[in-house]
Amino acid sequence: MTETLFDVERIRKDFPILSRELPGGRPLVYLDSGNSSQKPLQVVNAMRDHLEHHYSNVGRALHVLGSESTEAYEGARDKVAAFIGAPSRDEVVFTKNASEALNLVAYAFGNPLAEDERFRVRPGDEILISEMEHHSNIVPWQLVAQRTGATLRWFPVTDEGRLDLSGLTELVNERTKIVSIVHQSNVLGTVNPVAEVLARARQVGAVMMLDASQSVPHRPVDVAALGVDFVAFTGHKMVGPSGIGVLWGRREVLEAMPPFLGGGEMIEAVWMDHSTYAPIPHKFEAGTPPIVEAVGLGAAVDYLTSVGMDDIRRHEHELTEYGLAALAEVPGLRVLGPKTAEGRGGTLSFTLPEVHPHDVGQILDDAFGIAVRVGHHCARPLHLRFGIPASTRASMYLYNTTDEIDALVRGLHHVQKVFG
Amino acid sequence: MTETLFDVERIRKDFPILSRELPGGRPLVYLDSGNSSQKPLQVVNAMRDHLEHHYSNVGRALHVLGSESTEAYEGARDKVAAFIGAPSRDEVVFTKNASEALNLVAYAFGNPLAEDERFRVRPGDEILISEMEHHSNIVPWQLVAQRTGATLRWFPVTDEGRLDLSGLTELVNERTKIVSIVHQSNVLGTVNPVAEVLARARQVGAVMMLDASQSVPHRPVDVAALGVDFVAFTGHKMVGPSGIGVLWGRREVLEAMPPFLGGGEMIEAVWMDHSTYAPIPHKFEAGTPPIVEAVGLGAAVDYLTSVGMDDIRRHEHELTEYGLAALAEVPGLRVLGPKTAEGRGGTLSFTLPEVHPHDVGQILDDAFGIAVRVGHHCARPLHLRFGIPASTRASMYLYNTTDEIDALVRGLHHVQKVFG
Amino acid sequence: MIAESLYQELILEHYKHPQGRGLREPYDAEVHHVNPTCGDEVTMRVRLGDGGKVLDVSYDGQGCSISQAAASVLHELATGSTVGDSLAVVDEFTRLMQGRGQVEPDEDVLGDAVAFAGVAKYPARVKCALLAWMAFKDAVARSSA
Amino acid sequence: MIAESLYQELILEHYKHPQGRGLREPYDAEVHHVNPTCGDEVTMRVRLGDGGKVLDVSYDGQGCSISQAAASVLHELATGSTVGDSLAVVDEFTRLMQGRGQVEPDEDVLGDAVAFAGVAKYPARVKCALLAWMAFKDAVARSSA
Ligand SMILES: Cc1ncc(COP(=O)(O)O)c(C=O)c1O
Ligand SMILES: Cc1ncc(COP(=O)(O)O)c(C=O)c1O
Repeated sequence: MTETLFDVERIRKDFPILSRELPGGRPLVYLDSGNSSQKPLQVVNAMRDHLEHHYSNVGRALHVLGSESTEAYEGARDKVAAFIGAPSRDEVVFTKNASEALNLVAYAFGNPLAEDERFRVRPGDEILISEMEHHSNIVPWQLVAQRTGATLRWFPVTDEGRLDLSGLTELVNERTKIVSIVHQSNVLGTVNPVAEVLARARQVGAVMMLDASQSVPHRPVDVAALGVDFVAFTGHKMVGPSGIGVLWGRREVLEAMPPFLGGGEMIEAVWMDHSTYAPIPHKFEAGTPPIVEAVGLGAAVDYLTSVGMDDIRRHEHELTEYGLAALAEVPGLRVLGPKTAEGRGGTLSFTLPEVHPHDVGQILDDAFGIAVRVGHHCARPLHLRFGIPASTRASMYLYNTTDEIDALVRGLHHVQKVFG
Repeated sequence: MTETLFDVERIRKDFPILSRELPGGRPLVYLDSGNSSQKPLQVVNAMRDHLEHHYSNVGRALHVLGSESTEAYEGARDKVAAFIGAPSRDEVVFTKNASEALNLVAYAFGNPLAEDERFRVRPGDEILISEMEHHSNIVPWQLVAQRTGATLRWFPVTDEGRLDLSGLTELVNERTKIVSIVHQSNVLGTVNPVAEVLARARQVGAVMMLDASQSVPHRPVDVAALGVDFVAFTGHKMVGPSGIGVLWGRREVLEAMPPFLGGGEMIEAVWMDHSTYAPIPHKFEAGTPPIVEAVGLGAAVDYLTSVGMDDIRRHEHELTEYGLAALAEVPGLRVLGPKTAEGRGGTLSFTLPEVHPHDVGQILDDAFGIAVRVGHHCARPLHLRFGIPASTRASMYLYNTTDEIDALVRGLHHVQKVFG
Repeated sequence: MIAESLYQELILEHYKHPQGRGLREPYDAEVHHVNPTCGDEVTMRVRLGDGGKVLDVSYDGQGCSISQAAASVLHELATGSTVGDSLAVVDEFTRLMQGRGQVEPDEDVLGDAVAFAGVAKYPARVKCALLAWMAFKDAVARSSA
Repeated sequence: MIAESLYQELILEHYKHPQGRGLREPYDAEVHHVNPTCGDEVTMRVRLGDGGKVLDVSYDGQGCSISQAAASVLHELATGSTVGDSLAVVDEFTRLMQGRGQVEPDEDVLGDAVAFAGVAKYPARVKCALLAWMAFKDAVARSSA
């Protein structure tokens, strides 16, 4: 067992799936929260209660159920806004996932309907990302570049898995329209230095976005303190439901953007030949939103807050220290990313000599019920950078224990025996 | 009570919310299913069970939970495909709602990345919709027209609320790139004649899309028999959860389209400077999909199938006949759309002389717990066409009864007394 | 019935017999406000005199009983009052409407407008009640500018 | 342990000691197949002789034990066989792999390849097992064309 104050056993009781027995009598050791987290009963019950007693469409309905659903939906927005320190609730846009949030912003760039100079893109203009991005923060920008003739550039990654900022002043230059980088890497665990990059982006007038899919669930994130223009994250990685993500954007910047999806609820008034649009956040929420999912996300935020984001970070930090030390004992095992727990989260990706990650994952699962992720974790370019096709990733969350790390290490020894 | 075979009382027991008591001891009379439908326990329980016992991310995970979730998610696709008679399961794309499905297709047109001539749009090219569309099938096309310089045109609506096809040959012409119309109007109830429009679209080589948000929930829909290129609908109107919609498209057409949202899961391989894309349907499903919502939608489809779509249609047809006759007794009440139940669904929109719809809806709700929708129902141009700012809409589904229609009529009499 | 808390007799009276309705000359400023989500609209004219006196508030519009009655009540309260006093009433009315039913109205300030207290419990209707009042505030600002 | 149904001794043997690995000359066709989702890849050459005889199947690649062992087993089964017979084995192997664990394998046709039966229960791994076999089918088609 780990530490003193953080009662991980009590937390585990909130997550019914963690005590599930897998076929063959295996206990579940869930080390795949970087992929998607499990959900506490508080979230599941909030969703069920809403569906059974309060559900209807939001915004448009005057009746009792309509008001209850609207209050629950907009109440979830208040909760999310408070959770990330948003200066205004109107700056919180609900999307279907982090990927949609990233695409929503990407589609503003080079959009013929963009009136604000910051979103106009001409051939030769530049978009800057990094080599450690998730595909969801790469492909949208490739598509913008292909649509507009802009040039996609990227920060390299150092051998120890940090952002290589040595070329900062050249990479962020007068042609740069947007810098979009990951806050915490989903492979390396690396937490990136935002302030330094932002300062340079501000110098050249570029917009800056953070993919915070892996930071918001795991550490206190204050968007105002970060000072960037956009932050994207996703419900299912923060003990919330699937089907909902969040784009936070500074009011002024969101207001300067053209609409993205058109349809019901994002309009002010519609004529056959033109329309005017609703104020933010609704301008970016076309159609019936993920109502029950927002209710679930609101409950997730309440849950995380009640446990305490500082405590969650501390717990994961301890697990990371423990895990890095434990993995170091496995012969030949090579950890990707920082070798110490400083400036990194609880995402432990690694390779084993002579054993393909698919085989590692399969045996861990089959023999011990240990769920890890294997492959490139939607970060293929980063794997190419390290010269490997794939890796095995154990990723931790508030409900994980040092016992589970011990089980992982035992499992890896077994893998080596099988392939020895 | 209505008819003989259809056991509406048994059905109502499946929907816990229908027996809820509203504040002040009012029973709930839910006549707002056109806005969003209620959910049976079968759907709520399927979602809860998945969250409590099987949840994880899909596609990417090799472990037990990953396989279970992937099977459940892809199994839902099989169910939806079978439900709408899709020639192939790969033609079923999960979106967040019908609006996203419509926008997904709209963004293919005039997209600089579109290689197929059908999706190239030049100034002067035409996009054809109708005056009875939901905003979600208007605004996306206005945006395409504004981005590309194409001209947006529309079928007018006749006084009795039918599509006016008198100008068909001129409206659908060699410049027409796409015809996108509603299958069943969410205001008028009108079911539109697809074959006639499609035949003309085929003559000129235009693509054709149906907004089936209001037909798929209420009558058997066979996309292959319809013969169009795209069909969009939405989970929350068909006893399924919020947060999920469906785009069905003919394989060949979907394959010819450029990708829409970029990110994880929609790729085949990613390098920093370019990517290749996954085959359909995954090409259009960027990021973590609405997993639990798909499970819920699968359960919804099972539920509707077990009741029988033909029986549901028949039940609603009877309610429509009953409702049209009952409303005709309210002094001065004017029904929008067809005055008989032929070729129309159970959506009864109307105006009362001298009483604003907001007041109608408010009193129905306050005094009797009757939930109807008031306003323009996201079809403002259609209301402008009829010279009214708003209307009151009672919309019915499988769980509604003639008793509820009687309650509505009593409520309307009361409204008239208050404002008399 | 709950409805009674919203549809006070006084509101229905004003709706059925609106006071001071119709656009009149002369005026210092005219504004047109719309609630796009429900189509309610109001055109509002104000005529100011010496010492910040409100000489006339004339209006026309269409909408639900709440929005129309609110315009009528506003006309009664503001006409003959001063800019300062009438804006104080607008502020108190706004506070009441946005109070989600939690605000205790100041009857001395509000007069007849207190009949709208029940509206505050219906977030969707608050905009209806405020439409004419916001238009008035806007028109006064323009006249004085 | 369940793992044993997937990681048969024979599969591990072939993985650790692959048969016929390495690209050889001469050949009639070479193909390169990739499983982009996991990065597994194989380069496959076939050399055909008179009477549809498969003279050599040579290959190189990288990937998990399943994909590598499958290539090795394929080499053993196909080399020295005929195009007709080897394609029959490919078909039976494909049927087994896509059978979701419900298909009874025909041992007479499959020989050693029957050791992969357990893979069919793991949809995510079926592609690994099939990679080399699909490449072989492709290469044969191109040689004969
Ligand atoms: C005809 C029609 N089309 C489109 C939509 C939009 O569906 P959604 O809100 O799920 O995007 C609706 C419902 O709101 C509708 O009735
Ligand atoms: C760093 C990062 N960015 C973006 C995403 C995409 O999130 P989603 O799949 O919810 O769109 C993920 C997770 O998959 C991630 O880890």
